[in-house]
Amino acid sequence: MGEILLPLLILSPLAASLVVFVSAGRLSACAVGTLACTGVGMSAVISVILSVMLLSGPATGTLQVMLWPWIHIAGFSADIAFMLDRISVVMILVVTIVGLLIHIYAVSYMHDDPGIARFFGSMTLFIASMLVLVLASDLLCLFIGWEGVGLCSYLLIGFWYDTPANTAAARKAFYMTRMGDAALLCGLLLLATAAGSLHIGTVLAAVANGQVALSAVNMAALFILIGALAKSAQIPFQTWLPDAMAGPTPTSALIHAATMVTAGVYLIARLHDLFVMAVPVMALMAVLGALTLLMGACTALVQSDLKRILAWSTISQLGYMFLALGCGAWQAALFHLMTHAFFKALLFLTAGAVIVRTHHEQDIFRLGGLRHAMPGLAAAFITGASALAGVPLVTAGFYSKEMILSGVWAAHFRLTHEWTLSGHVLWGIGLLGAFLSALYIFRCVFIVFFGKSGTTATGRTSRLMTIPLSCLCVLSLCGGIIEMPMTFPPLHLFSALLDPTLPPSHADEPGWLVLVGAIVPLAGLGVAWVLWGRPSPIMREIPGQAAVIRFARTGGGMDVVYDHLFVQPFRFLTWLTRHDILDHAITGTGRLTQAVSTSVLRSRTGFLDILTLGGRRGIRSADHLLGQIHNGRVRWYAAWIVGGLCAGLAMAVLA
Amino acid sequence: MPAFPFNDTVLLATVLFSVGLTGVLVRRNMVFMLMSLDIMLNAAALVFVGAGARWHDAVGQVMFLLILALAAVETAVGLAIILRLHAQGRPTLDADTGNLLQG
Amino acid sequence: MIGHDVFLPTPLPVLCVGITVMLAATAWRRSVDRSFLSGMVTLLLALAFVGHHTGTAPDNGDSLFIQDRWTNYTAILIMLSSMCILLMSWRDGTHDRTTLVDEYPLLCMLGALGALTMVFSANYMPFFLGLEILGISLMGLVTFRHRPVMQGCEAAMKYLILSGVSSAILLFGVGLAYGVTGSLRFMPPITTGDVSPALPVAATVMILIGMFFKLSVVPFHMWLLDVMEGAPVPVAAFLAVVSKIAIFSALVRYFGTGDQPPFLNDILYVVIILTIIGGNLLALRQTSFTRLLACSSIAHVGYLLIAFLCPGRLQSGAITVYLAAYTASTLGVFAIVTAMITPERPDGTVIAQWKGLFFSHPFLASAMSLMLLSLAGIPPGIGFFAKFEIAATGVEHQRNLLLGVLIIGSIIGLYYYLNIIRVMMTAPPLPSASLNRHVRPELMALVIVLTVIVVIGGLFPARAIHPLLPVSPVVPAMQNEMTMH
Amino acid sequence: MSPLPALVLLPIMGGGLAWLTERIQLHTATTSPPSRNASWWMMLATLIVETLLLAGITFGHPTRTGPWLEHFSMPWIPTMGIAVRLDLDGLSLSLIWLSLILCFLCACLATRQVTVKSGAFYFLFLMTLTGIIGTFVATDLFLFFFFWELMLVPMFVLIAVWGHEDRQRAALKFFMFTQGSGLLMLLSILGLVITHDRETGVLTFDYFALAQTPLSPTLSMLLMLGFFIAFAVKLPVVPVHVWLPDAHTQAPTAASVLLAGILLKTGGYGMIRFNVMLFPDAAIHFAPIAMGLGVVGVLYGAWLSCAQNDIKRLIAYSSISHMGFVVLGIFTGSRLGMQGAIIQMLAHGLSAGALFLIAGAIQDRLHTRDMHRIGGLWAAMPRLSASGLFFAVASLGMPGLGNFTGEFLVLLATWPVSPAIATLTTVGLVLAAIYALRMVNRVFLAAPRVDPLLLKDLPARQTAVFACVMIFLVVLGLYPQPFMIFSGPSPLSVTATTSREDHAP
Repeated sequence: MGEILLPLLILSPLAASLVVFVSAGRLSACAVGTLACTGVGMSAVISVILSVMLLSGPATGTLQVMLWPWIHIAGFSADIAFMLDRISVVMILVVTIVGLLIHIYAVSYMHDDPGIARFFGSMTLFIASMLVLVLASDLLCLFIGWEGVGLCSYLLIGFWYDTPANTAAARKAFYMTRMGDAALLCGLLLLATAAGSLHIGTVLAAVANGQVALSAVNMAALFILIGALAKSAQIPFQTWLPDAMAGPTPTSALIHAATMVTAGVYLIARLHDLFVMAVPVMALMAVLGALTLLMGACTALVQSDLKRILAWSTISQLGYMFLALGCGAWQAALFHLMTHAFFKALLFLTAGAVIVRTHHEQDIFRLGGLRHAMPGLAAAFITGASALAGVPLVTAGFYSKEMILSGVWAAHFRLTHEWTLSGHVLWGIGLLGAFLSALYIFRCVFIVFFGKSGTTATGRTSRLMTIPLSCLCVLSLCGGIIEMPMTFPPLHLFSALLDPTLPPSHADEPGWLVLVGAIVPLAGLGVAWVLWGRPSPIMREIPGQAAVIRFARTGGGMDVVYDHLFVQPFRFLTWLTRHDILDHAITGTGRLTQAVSTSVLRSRTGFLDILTLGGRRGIRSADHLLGQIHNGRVRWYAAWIVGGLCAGLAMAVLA
Repeated sequence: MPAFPFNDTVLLATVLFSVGLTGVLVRRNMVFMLMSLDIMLNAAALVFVGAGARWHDAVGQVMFLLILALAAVETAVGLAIILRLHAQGRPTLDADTGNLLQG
Repeated sequence: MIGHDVFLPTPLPVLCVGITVMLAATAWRRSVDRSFLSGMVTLLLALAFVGHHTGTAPDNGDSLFIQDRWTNYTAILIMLSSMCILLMSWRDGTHDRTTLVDEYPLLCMLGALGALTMVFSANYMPFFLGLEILGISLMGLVTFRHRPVMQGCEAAMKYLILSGVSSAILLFGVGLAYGVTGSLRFMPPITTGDVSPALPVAATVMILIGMFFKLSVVPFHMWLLDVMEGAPVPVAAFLAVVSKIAIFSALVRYFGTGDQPPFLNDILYVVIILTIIGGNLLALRQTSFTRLLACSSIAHVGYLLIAFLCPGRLQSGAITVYLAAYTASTLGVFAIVTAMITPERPDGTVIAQWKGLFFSHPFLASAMSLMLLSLAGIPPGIGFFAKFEIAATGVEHQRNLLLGVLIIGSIIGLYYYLNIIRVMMTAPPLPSASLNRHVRPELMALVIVLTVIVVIGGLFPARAIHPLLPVSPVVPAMQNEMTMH
Repeated sequence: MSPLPALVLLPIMGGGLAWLTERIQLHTATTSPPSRNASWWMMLATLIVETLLLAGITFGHPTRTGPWLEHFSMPWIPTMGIAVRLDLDGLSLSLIWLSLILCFLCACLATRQVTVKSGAFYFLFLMTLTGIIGTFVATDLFLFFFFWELMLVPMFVLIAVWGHEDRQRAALKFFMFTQGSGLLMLLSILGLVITHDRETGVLTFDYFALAQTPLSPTLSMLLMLGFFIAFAVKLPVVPVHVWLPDAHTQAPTAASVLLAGILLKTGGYGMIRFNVMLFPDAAIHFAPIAMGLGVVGVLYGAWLSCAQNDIKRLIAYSSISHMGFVVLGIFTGSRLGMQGAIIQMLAHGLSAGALFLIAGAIQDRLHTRDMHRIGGLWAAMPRLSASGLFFAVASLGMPGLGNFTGEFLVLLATWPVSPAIATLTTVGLVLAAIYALRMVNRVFLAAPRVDPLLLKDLPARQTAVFACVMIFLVVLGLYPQPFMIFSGPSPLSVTATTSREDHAP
């Protein structure tokens, strides 16, 4: 049963995608939407059935399906094979359910776009690729999904291709992730060479029993980390994600918030046995995660574009996940991945609905006071914002963030014998990030929904959009209750789910940690209220002229740095070499031959011309003399003959 | 026994040959060039005569006659061509001017 | 001494009789067609008698003539090419019928006679006679150009003077050889006691240079371009094919096919390199078709000399195949050039005028491309196999320098051959309606036959060439002498 | 009776018939314009018969004896030891299949645009095919060289007569480069033959006999270099690639497809069959340089491809980049790399061929190849654009499509040899993304620049043809195993054929 359902899970959205693509232009928008939703819906149903099947089985049970051998050759083998275990269960549930909700939302959101078939084709193809990514039991097979989601992301960011900026953003996203992919590919090559296969179980076993040298493990982990960082838009690859907001909002919600960008997190969690061996890489990961979360939060604080705030917030939240992964808190990372998918999708979709109803106005300072015009959306947004900020007890975000922070607190890196890195510092950063999260998201809430009204809102949010929103609201609020902090009542459903596959990170933690973690978001909320929320806010806009602010607004200036460091030189160099240098060199040799032949030709009619070629005035008299002596053609020829005769005689006699 | 040693004959012939060659190379008048050619041919013929004398062989003289015939034919044909050129309106006997074929 | 029972290969008397008859006929009543016809018939007859001879060859090898497979092969080539050239010039493309030209076939026949004499000669005397018969009849032929008379006369004059110089050099050399050895046997002189050892060497070199001149090897090549350009197109073909085959045949006969003495090797090395590079470079900038073909024929002689320089198992095959390939392809090219000369385009030899030929005369253009590719050594023409054989002989002897030159020359050659094809494929500036599509039938037949030969020879070189392969051009006189002593 | 001679000769004969058909029609019926299709049908019929023949060979071997599927031998020039020796193995067979598929593509999509002297066009087209097939099956070195040169001539004419604006220069360049390097190969062949003759006293051009020639290391290296240069020019490897962009750009669509799709593969085929097989030791010594050249090719081709504005030129440079992988794979010295190179050749033949067809279709409609002037076509021609997108994505190495399989195998084989080279090569993959998406965002997914009314999308039939190619690519990407087994035995062929020598005449 599972053997049939598992391929069907992937096939269902894939088939929907193919049908939608092929029948482009012939089906109505409604039919296209229905088809896509059916495809994703089927896979959602199947994934629920499969989860139930798996969870009702033994704790370490997995579902393995080998479809067909892909590459079997001496020294290497790879298969098209899938595996469902407890990590993938979490992922497929998130992908299909959130995906389904977003698809339903998009039917209404995109109903009058002429390219709707392309949109839904790409979206369902994305779901299929994402499922391949999370289900693959072979790293090479995973790579298909890995690149597939990148391609779909490219297609969807550049969906409105009439504007060159959109396609530029799409290409930027693809190029930057592609760099990561190249690194990932190198990692795969390294592992494949060492282990002879890319089957995850084989690879991990080979790493575990010391078949792979430690340096190779470190190297491989580093390569894979780079791939994951690029996919998840972490430092130093973070710049593509804000630009990627050029795509339709459902795309941003699905791909650039809920699922694709978390692929890196999933990959590292999947390969945690490998990373455990590579301590420096883990430390690097944690530090980069911490830096990213801080930087993302700071940048989000000064943005004025609604979607960009959310994008930077995504980067920041992904930073949390990487921080957790780096500290070995695998379960916490996955837990946060799940809750983040819920509340960030909710935020994006709500923002999308708001934007649609305010005539595509994305600047938060031109919006304002919208809670009167659209109370439902306001409530949904505030729900999402609370979850993001981690308002204690009532939101999912609180529980997952709490789990991460407790994991980080306990972490301890032994880099060398002398150098160690304590998790407490990182914990501090995480806490600061939590404060900033609450600050920036409620800044957004207060500016957009409170205060005096800016733009006029028209229309109504359709039923198709509100249903997914309410579902997501519920999930954002209640999704966290399944896993309580240690000091709370013992409700640990999520850990129980993952314990067999991911090592738990239980540690003794002081009780005040939870308290601090609960107070900090509230403090952030309070400060936001003071600054922007009160009827007469302290500041409407953070003074925009200060260099620091400008710097922060551009995301730490990384875009500019990259532009000057890589893009411009690349453009210049390609412009320089747009004509093939080698071509010129070789054609030039040909020209030279022709020139030589010309001069040879001239030599036949007399040295005179050659000497003229020299163009020296002093030789003129000699020319004249030569011309007087050798002017005749026949005689000149005869002279050659005589010369040849003399040369021949000389050669022969002297020989 | 021969009146002229073969080497001396060859020397003389070489000198004659060189004179003819120089004539061909130096003179511009086509008639003079033909005459120089004849000198060269005769130098060759002289070698044959000397060699015939060395080996007491009549073949040398036969060759001499043949060469003489050749020289006559060449001169005849050459003069005919010069006449034809004249008839076509080329006034000069200069071999260097008015070349149409070159390059 | 020359025996009383004269050994004489039959084609020679047949040709002589034919020429006498033609002369008599000319005296009786002048008719161009009859003259051409009798020329063809004579050549056919001579061809039929090619393996025969009168009298018996003297045992000591002291005969005027010699006949073996090599002579027969080259004689056949010469006679077939002479027939082709007669056919080409049967009717002047310009339809200029003002002057009767029945001397033309007569001179052609005389030229063929001279060439054959050279081929069959085993003695300096017939060799010299053949050389001069060929040369003097060529002077007459060269002046046969009607439209620009001046060029023809100028070419003939140049040829006269220069060939006179070279003849004198050659004769001087022969005289020295005779003086050294006391024999007119057609072979390099061998040093005898009382004269300086430089004399035979000098004699050999002078004879060699006389031959080089006729072969138009660089640096003795200059006359060829001017003379070929000044001559009528069929005569240019005669110069490029018949005269060269004859002299090459004599060269091989004279020096034999064994290893050459070192000084000769050096000279040949230098000359081959100069010839291949020089000939090909000269061809690059030519705008006239006949001049270009002259340059290409210079280069081809260079390739042939490589095979001459590399004795061995592959040598005779290489030489025979190359001669056949060169003859067929060059004649084909000249036949097509002749066919392109029409009353509207009397001077059809300017390459630029060939634009759009591929569209107006697709068959002729295709055949032309095939011939040129064959000359360049590209399948499916016979030239491909020929060049392959030449390279094989070179590799067998590890003449690396020559091989390098061969390759460079071939690449340069490819450029100018392809350039012609390129020009033919360029779309014509005017609609092709103005072009005369009619081509004389006998030329068409000739082109077709030659095309078939080139293709069949290229596809089945073994079938076409194999019966002739064991030709071994050796000097029997030398062998006989050795056995005598 | 072996079907191999028929396989080789059929195209050229069919081509001759097609030409004749056109000539006869020209002379008899000038009134009915649609009748010019008769010669096209003749060509199609030829291709179909050829395909049937090939299918017969492919599937008609219930009992496979040894790695060579077919053998044919007939004396040709016995005195030189030259014979018409034709042998067919999996490698040849798969490449011939590729050729036929691409020929069908051209026949269906590209040749109908040829209006001037179409009969001659078909003849030359099929003559090229004969040369190519002959190259793939000849196991007599002389015969191989014969076919090698033979395929250049018709291609030269195709480019020079039916090409685009600067066609004649491009054609000349193409011919000069390939022919000139071919002469070096000729010398190598002769050197090998003569050495064999000296050692054993047998003058023969038989591939299998020559493979046994004992060679000193220096000589072996020299001879191998001669072969390598010829194949490197054809493939092309970077310093000698300069003919390719011009030729590909200026050639008519069908010839571009043939050039990129198959002609380049003869270079790769030659490297496998002659360089690596005949001179295994020299190849190992030479491998570092060759691999370096391969990497340079990958990077240089991709780099220049990023700078092109001419769409056909862009594809041409991308071909150089892809062929760099082939060199890399062949000279890794492992079976894995060889397999990767073969898969890469097949996949590149399909994807680049299809891209050239699309570029040709665009040029037929817009009369320009400049990407700045084409503008977005998606709105007006969704089918063509979608196909273009697919093949562009395939050529950037999307996993799951054929090109990735080849590239991955090559990289996998390279990694143990030199991780640095492999890492450098992956940079080529990033560059591939840049040029491919640059093209997509200029030509397909961009704001339209031309009046959409002028543009006609691909007809459904042609789209179906493209769809077939896409399916091929997907199959090659996701299930390459049968192809790898299929074309597998060839790399071991030399050792396997020593036993075969006995019953071969």
